[in-house]
Amino acid sequence: MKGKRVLIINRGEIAIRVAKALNELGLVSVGVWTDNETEPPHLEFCQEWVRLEGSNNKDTYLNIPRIMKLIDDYKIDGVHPGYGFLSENREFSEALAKKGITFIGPNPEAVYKMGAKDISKQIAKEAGVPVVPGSTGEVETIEEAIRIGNEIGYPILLKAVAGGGGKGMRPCANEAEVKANFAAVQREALSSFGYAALLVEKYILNPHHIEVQILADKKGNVYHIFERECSVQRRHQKIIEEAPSPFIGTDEAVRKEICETAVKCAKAVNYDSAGTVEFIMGEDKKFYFLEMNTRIQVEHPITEEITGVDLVANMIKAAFNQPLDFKSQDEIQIHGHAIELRICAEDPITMLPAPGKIAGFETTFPQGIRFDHCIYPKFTITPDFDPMIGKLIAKGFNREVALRKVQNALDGLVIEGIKTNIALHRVILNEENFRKGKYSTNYIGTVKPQEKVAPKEDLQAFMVKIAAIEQNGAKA
Amino acid sequence: MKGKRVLIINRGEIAIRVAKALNELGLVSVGVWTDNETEPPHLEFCQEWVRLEGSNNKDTYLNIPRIMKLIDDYKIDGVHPGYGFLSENREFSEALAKKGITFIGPNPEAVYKMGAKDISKQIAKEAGVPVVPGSTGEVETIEEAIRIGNEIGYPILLKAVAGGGGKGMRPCANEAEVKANFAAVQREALSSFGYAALLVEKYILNPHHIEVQILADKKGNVYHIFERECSVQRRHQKIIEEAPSPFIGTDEAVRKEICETAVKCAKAVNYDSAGTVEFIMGEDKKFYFLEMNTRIQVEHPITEEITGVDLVANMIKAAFNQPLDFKSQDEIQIHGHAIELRICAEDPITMLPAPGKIAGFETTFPQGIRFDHCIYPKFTITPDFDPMIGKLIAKGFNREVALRKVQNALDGLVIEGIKTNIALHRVILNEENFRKGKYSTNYIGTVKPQEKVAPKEDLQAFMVKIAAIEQNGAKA
Amino acid sequence: MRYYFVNQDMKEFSIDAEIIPGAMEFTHEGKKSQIWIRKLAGKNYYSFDQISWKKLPSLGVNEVLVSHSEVYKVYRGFKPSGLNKGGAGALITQMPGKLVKIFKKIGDTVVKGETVLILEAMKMENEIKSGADGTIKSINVKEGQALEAGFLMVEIEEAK
Amino acid sequence: MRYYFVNQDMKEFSIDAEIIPGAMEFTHEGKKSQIWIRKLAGKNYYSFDQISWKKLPSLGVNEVLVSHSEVYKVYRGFKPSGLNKGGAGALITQMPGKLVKIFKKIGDTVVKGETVLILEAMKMENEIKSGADGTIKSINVKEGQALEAGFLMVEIEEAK
Repeated sequence: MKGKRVLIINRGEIAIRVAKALNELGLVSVGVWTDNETEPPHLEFCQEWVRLEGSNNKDTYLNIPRIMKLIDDYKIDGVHPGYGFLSENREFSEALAKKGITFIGPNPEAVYKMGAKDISKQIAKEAGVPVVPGSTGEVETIEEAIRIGNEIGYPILLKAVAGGGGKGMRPCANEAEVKANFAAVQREALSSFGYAALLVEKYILNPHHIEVQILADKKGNVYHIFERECSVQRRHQKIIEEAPSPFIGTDEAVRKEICETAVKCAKAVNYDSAGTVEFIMGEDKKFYFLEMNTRIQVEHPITEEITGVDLVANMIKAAFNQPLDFKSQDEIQIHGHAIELRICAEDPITMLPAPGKIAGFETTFPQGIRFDHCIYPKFTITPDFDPMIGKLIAKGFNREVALRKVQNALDGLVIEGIKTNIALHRVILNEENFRKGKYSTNYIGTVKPQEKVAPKEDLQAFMVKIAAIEQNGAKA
Repeated sequence: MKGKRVLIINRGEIAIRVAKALNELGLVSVGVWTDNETEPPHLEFCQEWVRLEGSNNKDTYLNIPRIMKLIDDYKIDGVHPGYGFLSENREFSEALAKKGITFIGPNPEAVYKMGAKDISKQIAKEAGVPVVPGSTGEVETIEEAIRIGNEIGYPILLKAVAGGGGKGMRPCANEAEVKANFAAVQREALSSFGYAALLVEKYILNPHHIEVQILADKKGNVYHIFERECSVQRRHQKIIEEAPSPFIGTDEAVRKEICETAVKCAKAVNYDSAGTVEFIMGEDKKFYFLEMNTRIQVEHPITEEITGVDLVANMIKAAFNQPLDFKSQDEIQIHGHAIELRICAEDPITMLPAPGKIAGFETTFPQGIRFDHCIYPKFTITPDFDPMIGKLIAKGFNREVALRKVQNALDGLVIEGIKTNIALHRVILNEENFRKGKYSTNYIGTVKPQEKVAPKEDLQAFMVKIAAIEQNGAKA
Repeated sequence: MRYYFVNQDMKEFSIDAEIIPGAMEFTHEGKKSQIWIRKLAGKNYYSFDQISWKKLPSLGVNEVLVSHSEVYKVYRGFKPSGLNKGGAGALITQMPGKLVKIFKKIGDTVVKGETVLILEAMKMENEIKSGADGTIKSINVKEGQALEAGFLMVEIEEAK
Repeated sequence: MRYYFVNQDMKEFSIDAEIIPGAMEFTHEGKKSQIWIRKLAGKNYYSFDQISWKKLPSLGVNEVLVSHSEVYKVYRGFKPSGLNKGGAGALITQMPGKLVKIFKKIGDTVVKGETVLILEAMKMENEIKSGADGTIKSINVKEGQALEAGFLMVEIEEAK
């Protein structure tokens, strides 16, 4: 494995994380720069810098032919896709396989099977993994809806086949409500999507998004690296993650069950890399398979922090058919608690993206903080990429300590020149329900921490700036 | 505890470490600057900066009256001494106690008892803790030496009472050698120290310096936080530490025994803070009490890394009579492996101090590295203080991973303008015996890694500098 | 000396200040206050009492800072035009983006809240609505054009 | 252009170099080589092939760098006197310290290896010994004096 040349087809903090692991393992990390980002900060950690021509993602990070050419030109042995972009693209991983280039990720078959929602659900079912119960096909009549309701138990959700984004769906607590709502939802479906057909599925109250980290090698060994709680979301995107899950808490039986279920899913597709199985869990702690992400995930660090397993390094070892750092499931244990805050260039109240140029960046952190980021003074966040610019991660002896540390770290994280969600995180970390670990995916929508964000003191900041500028006798 | 004002009577990396913990716990960290260090880097982490008048340590960090005045002037509630300076000074801790100021360290009684070598040995003995066997007083005759030799078993060491620094001591493997050497050592003692009296004690071949971390509160709870191996030393000063000890390895019986023995020592003096019990361990894994350090130690981070216990934060909690992060010994477990390299401003070959001004400082570290330091570009290391300027700490899933990470980190640590022992560390990390974890306190003296330090490529460095200076069109 | 300041939300401040040794003395609504500046390890720190110090991330001001006609630094590419055209009839980009669609042409009438154009930013389409009833006076952009923040895209003549 | 360079151990180098766009071209013992410089996120990086890049900690040179009579930067407080007085008869401080004791006065004879004075540095006493047989020619220090590195403390007239 040593000396192999690996191309990182990604940018930002994940490109940095991958380059660190490659360097540490004695491989050659090759990073790319594009014409709309000629000095990307991730190159700081790459041993070699090559140009990926083009100035938008279609021509660069998503352009398979161009990437294949780079692979030829620079004698590349392997590719790490990071997350997003081509990380879960079957065509790409097959193209690499054909060339005999190592794809640092799962085999193309697994990418394909878990990529298609319907297929993955089917595989999960066959593997005996619970999926959200409901109608197998379209439901034409009220009677049928009621029949299914009685079968799977209330409450149920009436949902437009073509639905999405909250439109064309309505929960029903009993037969009467089904009778009352059925026609209305059909009309809504027709008007919103031009198609009236409905589905019926179990309605899960205050659901939790809980996922299990998987690490597998090419010899058929599949391990779980325990779970993550990712229920604090806005626009169906995570903004805070914790491990272990405070909702599962000390219920080791449920923890064991969900982790072993995840291993079942991975084995069903002969999984052979790092990946994540996502579940939805109800208040009754019953959980159902949602999907499997066949890539390294944004929130992988909290798992690394509580288990001590270097997921990225082991993912690389697996790809090159090297033994993992451990030989049995029992070697992996939870030790302490970790929390991750996603730092995004967005308005803390509207939570809408707010790109711009960073004017100032300073960190004053306590012990036990890890900050995976790609921020530096004068770095410009363009609208071309995801607004996430950093991940603030705290590890503590227990949840209370981790909370204390991440809160103090947040006070010591100063990013000037752009709007960020730091102020929103500050509110959440002080909010009673979150502190108690009592929150579901409805948290942002119902508790509405964004409404308690304090306006920043413009005038004082303004005075401090003037004082500094004048005392430095410079226009900065 | 929150809001208490704590004065840090120290500087450098430990002042930073303490300030971080104070801030995190909601206390007010008050740092000092002196007239021979008006802009010390540790103030970056202190909320308040106060002047400690004077330009040498006697007038500043060691001047109790002056410190007591600061405590009055700035309404200080507590003091953290760090290590060195007044950290183990009974007079100081008593002065604070008299004023009702919280000393963040053990009670004065414990400081005193463990401070005096003869008393501490006596206390250990009485507590049933093994000390190095030998003559209780001076040994006048060969016959007496032989009698003791037969009693405690050979090899023994003949040693001048006034001895030290290797002079006036000689090991004897049997009676014959005692007969042959006794007179000679007496002569040597007389000529070197003007006093011929000898002592006899057990001679321990290839000894290991192994110490156990203690954490205790004011309610009588004493916990051990496992051991550290500190056998890589030069001039009787540690330069590399690991936890857990590779020499004890998987011998859990010995680990349990030495850790519980340390707890015994601590309980014997009603210990109520963070501290360390040092032992010498022979090839037979028999160990003997050396001394107890009643302070936080330089190498505390490796213990924090493998156990997840924040020693400094808990030390502060204990001092203010707050509950520790844990309630029982079983909650504390070893998880992974950690290594610390002390980065010193010294010649890598002669290992002699080499102060100066730092011209450049850059770090490019892998994941899992912690660097406790007080370095910044243009920082001047003066001869007034210890040459240690940083501690490079790696945590890994196992020793192999920790070694891999610390080695990669060392390549990414660049300090220009002064000589450092980085090159020496590089040799040691590649040296076979160290890699195998097979080394005793004789390591530096016998393996002599310093002789394999490669000379740095002056000419190339010189060319790179010229290129950079000219390309930046500046004289830097 | 008087300083003027316009923040991200186009809110304007002004304050009087004088340089004193090691600090700046401000006068705001009759009250005087000092802010002290000290350098440590190459970074700037500020203090209100010379005992508590806080790190200052940068000297850069991300908004527009003007001191008696002298513009200090503009980080967010505000066009000066953006400064005095904050009215209901001025459609100004609040973030960099790409113009996707224009629904109106010069002379068209618009009612308050009516969508005039669509701006794509951070992979999302934002409908830019008119802040007033009136008629389109000027259109300074065309479809597909990339725009920085603070750019005056459309001006609307408000109906009296 | 020719550059001269004296390192910490008083070893001297010289090399010829020309500035070319984005790089510097060096000629050493007849061989030509280029070193490329590129800026990224405010830091300098150097490369020999424009593909592999390494971070450059600083532009500061900690030793003495001279380009055709122009001294660039001296970090370690070398006194120019220190440069050409590296002989066995010149006792030069190799690190900053405080002079504790002088055992000789001008005119005294010394033998090679004999301790001439004691310098305290980093809490340790260092015996500074004569590098040659001879007589004390000059003493430029007095007891208790603080000295920086590269200071010529004592000169010894070597015996022929």
